[in-house]
Amino acid sequence: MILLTLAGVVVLVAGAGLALLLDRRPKWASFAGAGMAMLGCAAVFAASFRMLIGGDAEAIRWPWSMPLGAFSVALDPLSAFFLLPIAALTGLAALYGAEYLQSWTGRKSLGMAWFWYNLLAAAMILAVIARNGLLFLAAWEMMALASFFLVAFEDEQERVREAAWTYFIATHLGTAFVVALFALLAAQTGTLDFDAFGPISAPTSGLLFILAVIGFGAKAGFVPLHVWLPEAHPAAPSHVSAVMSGVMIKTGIYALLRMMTLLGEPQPWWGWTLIAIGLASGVLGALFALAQHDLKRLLAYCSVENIGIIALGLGLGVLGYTARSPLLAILGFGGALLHVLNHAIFKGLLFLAAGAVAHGAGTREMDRLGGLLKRMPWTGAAFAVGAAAICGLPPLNGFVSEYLVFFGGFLGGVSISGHFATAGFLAVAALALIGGLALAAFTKAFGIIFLGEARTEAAGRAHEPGMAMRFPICLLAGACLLIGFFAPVTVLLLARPIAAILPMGEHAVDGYLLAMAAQLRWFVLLAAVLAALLAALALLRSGLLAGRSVTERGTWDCGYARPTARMQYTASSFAQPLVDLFRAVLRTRRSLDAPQGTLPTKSASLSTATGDTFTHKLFRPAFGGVTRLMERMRGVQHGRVQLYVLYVALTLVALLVWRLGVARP
Amino acid sequence: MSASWLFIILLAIPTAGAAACLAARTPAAALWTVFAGVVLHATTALSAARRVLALGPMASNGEWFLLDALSAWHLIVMALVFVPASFYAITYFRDETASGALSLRLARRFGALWFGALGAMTLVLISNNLGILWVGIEATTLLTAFLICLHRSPTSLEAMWKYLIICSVGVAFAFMGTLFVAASASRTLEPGDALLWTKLLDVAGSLDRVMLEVGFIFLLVGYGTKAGLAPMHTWLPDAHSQAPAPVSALFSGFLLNSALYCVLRYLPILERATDYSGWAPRLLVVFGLISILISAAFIIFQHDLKRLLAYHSVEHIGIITLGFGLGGLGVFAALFHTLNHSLCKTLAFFSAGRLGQVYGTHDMSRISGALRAAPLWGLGLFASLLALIGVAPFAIFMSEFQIAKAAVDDAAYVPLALFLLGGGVVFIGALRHVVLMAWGAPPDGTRPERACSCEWLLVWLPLLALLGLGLWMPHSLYDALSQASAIVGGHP
Amino acid sequence: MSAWIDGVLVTLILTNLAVLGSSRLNACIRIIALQGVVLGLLPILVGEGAPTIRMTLLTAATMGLKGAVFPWLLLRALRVAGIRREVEPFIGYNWSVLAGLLSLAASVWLGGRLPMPETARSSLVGPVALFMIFCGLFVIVSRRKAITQILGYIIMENGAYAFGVVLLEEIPVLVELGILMDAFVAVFVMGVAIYHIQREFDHVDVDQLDTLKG
Amino acid sequence: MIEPRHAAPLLALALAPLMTGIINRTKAFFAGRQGPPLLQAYFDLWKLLRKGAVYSRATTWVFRAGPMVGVATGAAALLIVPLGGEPALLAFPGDILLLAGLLALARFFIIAAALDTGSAFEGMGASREAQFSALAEPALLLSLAALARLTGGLSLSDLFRDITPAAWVENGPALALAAAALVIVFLAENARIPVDDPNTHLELTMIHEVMVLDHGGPDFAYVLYGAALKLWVLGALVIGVLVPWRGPNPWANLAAVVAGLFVLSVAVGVVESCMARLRLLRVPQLLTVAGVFAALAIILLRR
Repeated sequence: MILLTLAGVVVLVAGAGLALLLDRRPKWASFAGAGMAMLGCAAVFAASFRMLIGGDAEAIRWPWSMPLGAFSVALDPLSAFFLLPIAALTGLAALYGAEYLQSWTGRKSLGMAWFWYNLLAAAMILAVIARNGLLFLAAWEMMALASFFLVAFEDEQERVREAAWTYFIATHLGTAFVVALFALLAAQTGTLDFDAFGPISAPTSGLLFILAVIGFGAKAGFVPLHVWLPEAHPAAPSHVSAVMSGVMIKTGIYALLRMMTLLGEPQPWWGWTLIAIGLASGVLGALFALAQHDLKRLLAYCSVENIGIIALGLGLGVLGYTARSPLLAILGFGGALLHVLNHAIFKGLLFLAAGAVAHGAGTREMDRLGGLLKRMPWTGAAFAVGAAAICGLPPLNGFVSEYLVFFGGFLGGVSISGHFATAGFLAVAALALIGGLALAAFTKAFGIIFLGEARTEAAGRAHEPGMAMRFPICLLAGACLLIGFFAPVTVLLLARPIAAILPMGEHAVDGYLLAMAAQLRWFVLLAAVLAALLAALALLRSGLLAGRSVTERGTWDCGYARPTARMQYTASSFAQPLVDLFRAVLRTRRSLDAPQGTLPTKSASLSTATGDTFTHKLFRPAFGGVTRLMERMRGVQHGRVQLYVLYVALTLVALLVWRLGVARP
Repeated sequence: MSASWLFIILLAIPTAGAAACLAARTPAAALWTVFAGVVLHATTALSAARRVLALGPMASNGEWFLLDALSAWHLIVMALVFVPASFYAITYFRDETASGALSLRLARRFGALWFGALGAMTLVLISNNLGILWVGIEATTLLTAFLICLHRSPTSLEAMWKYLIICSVGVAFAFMGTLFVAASASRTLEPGDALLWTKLLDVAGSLDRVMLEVGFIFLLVGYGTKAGLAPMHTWLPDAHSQAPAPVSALFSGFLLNSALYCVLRYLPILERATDYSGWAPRLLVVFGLISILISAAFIIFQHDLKRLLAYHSVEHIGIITLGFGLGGLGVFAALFHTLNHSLCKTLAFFSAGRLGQVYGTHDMSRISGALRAAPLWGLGLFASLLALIGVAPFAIFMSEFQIAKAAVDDAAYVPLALFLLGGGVVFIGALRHVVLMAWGAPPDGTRPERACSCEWLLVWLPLLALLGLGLWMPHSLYDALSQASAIVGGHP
Repeated sequence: MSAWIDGVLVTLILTNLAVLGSSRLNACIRIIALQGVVLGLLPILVGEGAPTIRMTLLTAATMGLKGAVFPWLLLRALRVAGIRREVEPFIGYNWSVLAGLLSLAASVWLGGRLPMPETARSSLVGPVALFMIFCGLFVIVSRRKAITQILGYIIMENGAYAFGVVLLEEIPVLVELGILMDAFVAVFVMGVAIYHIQREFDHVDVDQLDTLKG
Repeated sequence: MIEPRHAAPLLALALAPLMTGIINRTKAFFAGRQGPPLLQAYFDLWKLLRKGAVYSRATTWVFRAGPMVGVATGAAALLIVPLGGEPALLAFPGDILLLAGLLALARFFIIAAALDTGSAFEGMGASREAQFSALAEPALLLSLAALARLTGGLSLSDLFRDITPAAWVENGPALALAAAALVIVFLAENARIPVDDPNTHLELTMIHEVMVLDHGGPDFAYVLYGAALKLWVLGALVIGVLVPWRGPNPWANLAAVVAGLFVLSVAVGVVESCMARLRLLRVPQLLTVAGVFAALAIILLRR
């Protein structure tokens, strides 16, 4: 299986090269790039799926002529579980991208775009299967570099350049921590091979854990390291946003999990750290998502929220492990893992749909859209499914994974004592609040964009994209339903990855998961009941209405004579009550141009914008402080040669005095 | 070929070349002579280096000259800088020779001085006598000073004067340091041998420690001035920004390294004399970190492209020094980094020079859309700057990682943190500059660039080399680096 | 002989103080020429017994270069470039002399902590060499004109040279000549540079060469 | 044999609209009016089911789906909510979360249906509904979590089985706090005073009623019936805590709960008669108070 995975990587790299070579012929470049991407991803998907349902873990180790380096890769259930969404979503997004990028033919180098896309895919896969620190770092940085160039696809826009810059800085600073992490690990164990990392004693392992949380958290989008997400994801082409938001940030989660398996005995405070991060990321992510007007920004913040849910799951898992409660550990880790998969599916779906909207209607500004469901029925319906799934509504897939974490919290709160219970209740409260806020955010996104009437002419002329774009969207929507309805089967897939994380036998994990599957069977039953009820009600309704007058009119609107589309509730007005309630955190800026006089002649306007509080209140001031300090330092280079010589002289004298005067042996 | 003859040939080629340049009839002929001479010299140097790496060090009669793995490694780097830079000079000056801005007199002067620099640096690398070593470094200062103001302008004269004064003062310190080291051996060595590196190394254990350490302070400050270590680096941005691009590339690519090489020669003596107490390496760590941090501050606020690159040189010399100071894997990594940095920085200066010609300025606020205005050189600048700030999979990332690893091995956590901090600040600052320069739309009225096919090689060869070295280290390279770092480490 | 060497070293100190206190460039150049001649005596004084050919050669070269060629070059540069004769210091003459005395004290303190080898002909040489280096640096830092910076450089060079000659019995003559040659070329190159600067800017006030910064 | 847990859902389907009738009669009594008959809700439903429909041109299938999802989720919730100590028809660990999920699902579609009309009024109602339910959800789950902590039950049926008079004696304050939180959630989720005023349709201050302005005919019947089911379901939770009657005869227990629900309806009517609706800006505070009550209950139970 590992060979098949590597073959996939080779195909991807070859696709990258081919796309670059064919750059002069955009059609061929697209064809080769997207085709090879799909082919490579299909191979990886097959390999990882085979692995998950019962293949043996395989490893390859080839020498790599680089000090400390070895080309050591392995496919174990944990890697396979992360490869599954990576391969699936990247392949589907490639198909989508083939059509999506067509409109740039001639204006942009499509060969370049596909080159980086395939490299990104290859790097993600390599990062997940790497078992050597240096190889991992190389893949990790390659991933950052490739996505950096993909984000900057439309580099003629200043906003995009800013976003690419911010993104690359964030990810590279994260890498600095990862470098420190691996350097420390290597110093502890004398090698960079993952297999050789022994258990590490307590204070050091804590330091390593912190480094891993910061380094990988920057990629995953933990608050407050998430600031690049809402910039970079909207800037990238939609299929790239889907891949970045759906799976690339998950490599951060993967790496964190992998490190945790290598660091030895976890401490309770690790779990608390993750829970705190999960709380902050989940709630703030949802709140910021709610306040956005740009659909892709909303989705980007929502990724922060979902990463928060994953972190909550991981935290509960760690606490469960330290509390010697296997069920809690399995629920936590299992929920987090399943949410990784689910989030990849629905976030991929939503970003692709957002791309279709931007493609069809020419804008992502929610307040300039509306009524798209009538013009884009497929995309709209799929978006509705994705929105419901991401809010964690039954019977869709989002509910299943959130349920596992939720139930873990409940279980921890009810049946374990001490601070574990507090963590459980915190998780329950947080998940409930996150769910409510996400619901508000996504009813807003779906309602304002797809329902009601078109707010602009462009939105009125929107159209469905072609098959290549529609197919992946619909397939992902299907996956949301499928996983939801087959939840009892899906959770069993988690057994092997969880067994790779927890020091428990596969059978023991299987036993617990079978119990969970039994619970989930009730949900399926209820979902079936729900479906049957809906069908019955629909039949009843159509039976009642048959033969009676069913007419269509304008919206009643409480008797207003001439309602216009612009009188509809807007995205900002929909979110206003919650945004106002949380204004202390959100710091939404309003600019009001109020009407003047009794009979206003000039048109008035009100606009709101919610930037990122962490960008504005934490990173800008911090960087600003450093900047000012450095600016002061610049005075050193003032142009006077005498003083330059003085520096040299003073350095010498200082050293001489130190050596002869102070440090005399 | 006996060793003595080899050394004579290595020194004779530049001398003859300089004479030939002075006799050239046209500017183009002078430039081509330079290229031919440099290629000849490089071939000789590389074959010599190969022999040394395979068979062990060679010394001349009387041991005034010595070629061991460390100098062989630097010879290789030197060849890899000089050959492309000489070729680049031809393309760079093409317009100027056509328009007559580069007169025959100037071209001859350029050629002769270029050869002079080559000869002086060769002298530095092959001398076993620390006095000759010093003479070589002083000679590079004096010979390259007029390369800076090849085109005379107020600013280039200013830069040249600063370079001359500051480096002369520095090199005078180095002279003093050399004398101290020789004096430390007055009890153990014959007076005539007191300046021979091999002899000093042999008896290092019995040298006078205080004299030696004071000498090292003088040497470090002195050669460090020439190498561009902060706070003695002040001449560097001025000189780099005012010199013509090939000269800047040469300065950044090897002049600094040749000065640092001199410090390296003393490192094993110091280590042996002080029982490997790490006294001298610690000083290197301090200077390396100061260089990294100070350059970071200047990179963030830079507005001149070539000054930006100059500060990058300060940063990277700092990183290399840090690596040497950390010892162990750090030495290996630092030597590797020397090669990577030289490859990368010459490319960066090549691109900056040609972009300067395209845009008519080095002011970064007026350079935008380089990838559109001059695809080849825009790519060169973009890629080389990305590599310089440590983006994987370029080789610089690997050597920097190894240095970080060396820091942890050494339990030098504060230096590691400062190194990563400085690297982070540089990354932020430089990335901003390069993003603004490379992307976007070029300003109106930009002259489109004509890149000839041979220029492709100038950009792609170093890039592919950096990429290749980042992913795969050939065994011969590993071997060479190991041999060279064993010499610096000083363990018998 | 040691007393003679000490005498020479004291002369060196005095000449330095004189440079610090003098207000005319010509005077400074002449004092430094004197310093060069005195320096030239050192190799002969250091050598034991009859002067060898090597000693004579070095003495002649040193005296010739430092006592005659350098001053001639500098005075010519002064004349050709039409440089004004005032030294124009940032720090006044009296203060300069005071600073010189302070640095003398510092050099004695630092030099006293250096373990001089037995071969050294005079224990004074360490402090004097350091003092000359500090003095040279002080002249470079505290004076406005480019030409005074050359003077400062020569003083530093002289200090190092004195140190070498007194401390080390025997450096291969080729190396010493190379070193002398370098010093000569350095002064020559700087002289040429001053000439160009004067032509380009109409002054040699390095204080005003501050376009390049940041 | 028919057990109470089989009969309970059917009972709920039949009796749910009666609660509205009781509330309205109570309010009429307090206002000194005769008021509509107790069965008025049934009459309304019957009338609406026989009517045709008028749809806005702006609407899509979402608009039509909203009311159906409302009824379907309500009916499905009846299957898992126990009446008093008697277990529900379906009882399994984690059904608490499913109940919250079902409520959220209904909310999603009702909000979407409201937005589908493109009317500013319905948009406003939807916006408020989203806000208040986001705040009510943590309160609901936390209070249920408090009860779970108290009883150790992981399913609703286990949980309510163990809320007995003995439990009240032992943990009275905690139970009272949880019950108070549940009551607030009950009032908020069912659009009753002091959160919302179900009597007016056209005021700018409305939430629920304004969301269904454009529904008519069978769709509106569904809306009303769905609301009634929700009232029943959430009421059953409140009564489950407040009426800890766990006698030996299951039918008697069931009767006690149904009676309790009717008393609850009376109480709601009383509250609506004596209180004014809160200012909208106060509502979040009320819901936060509910959350705080639930959290306090948990803290009391932690010990």
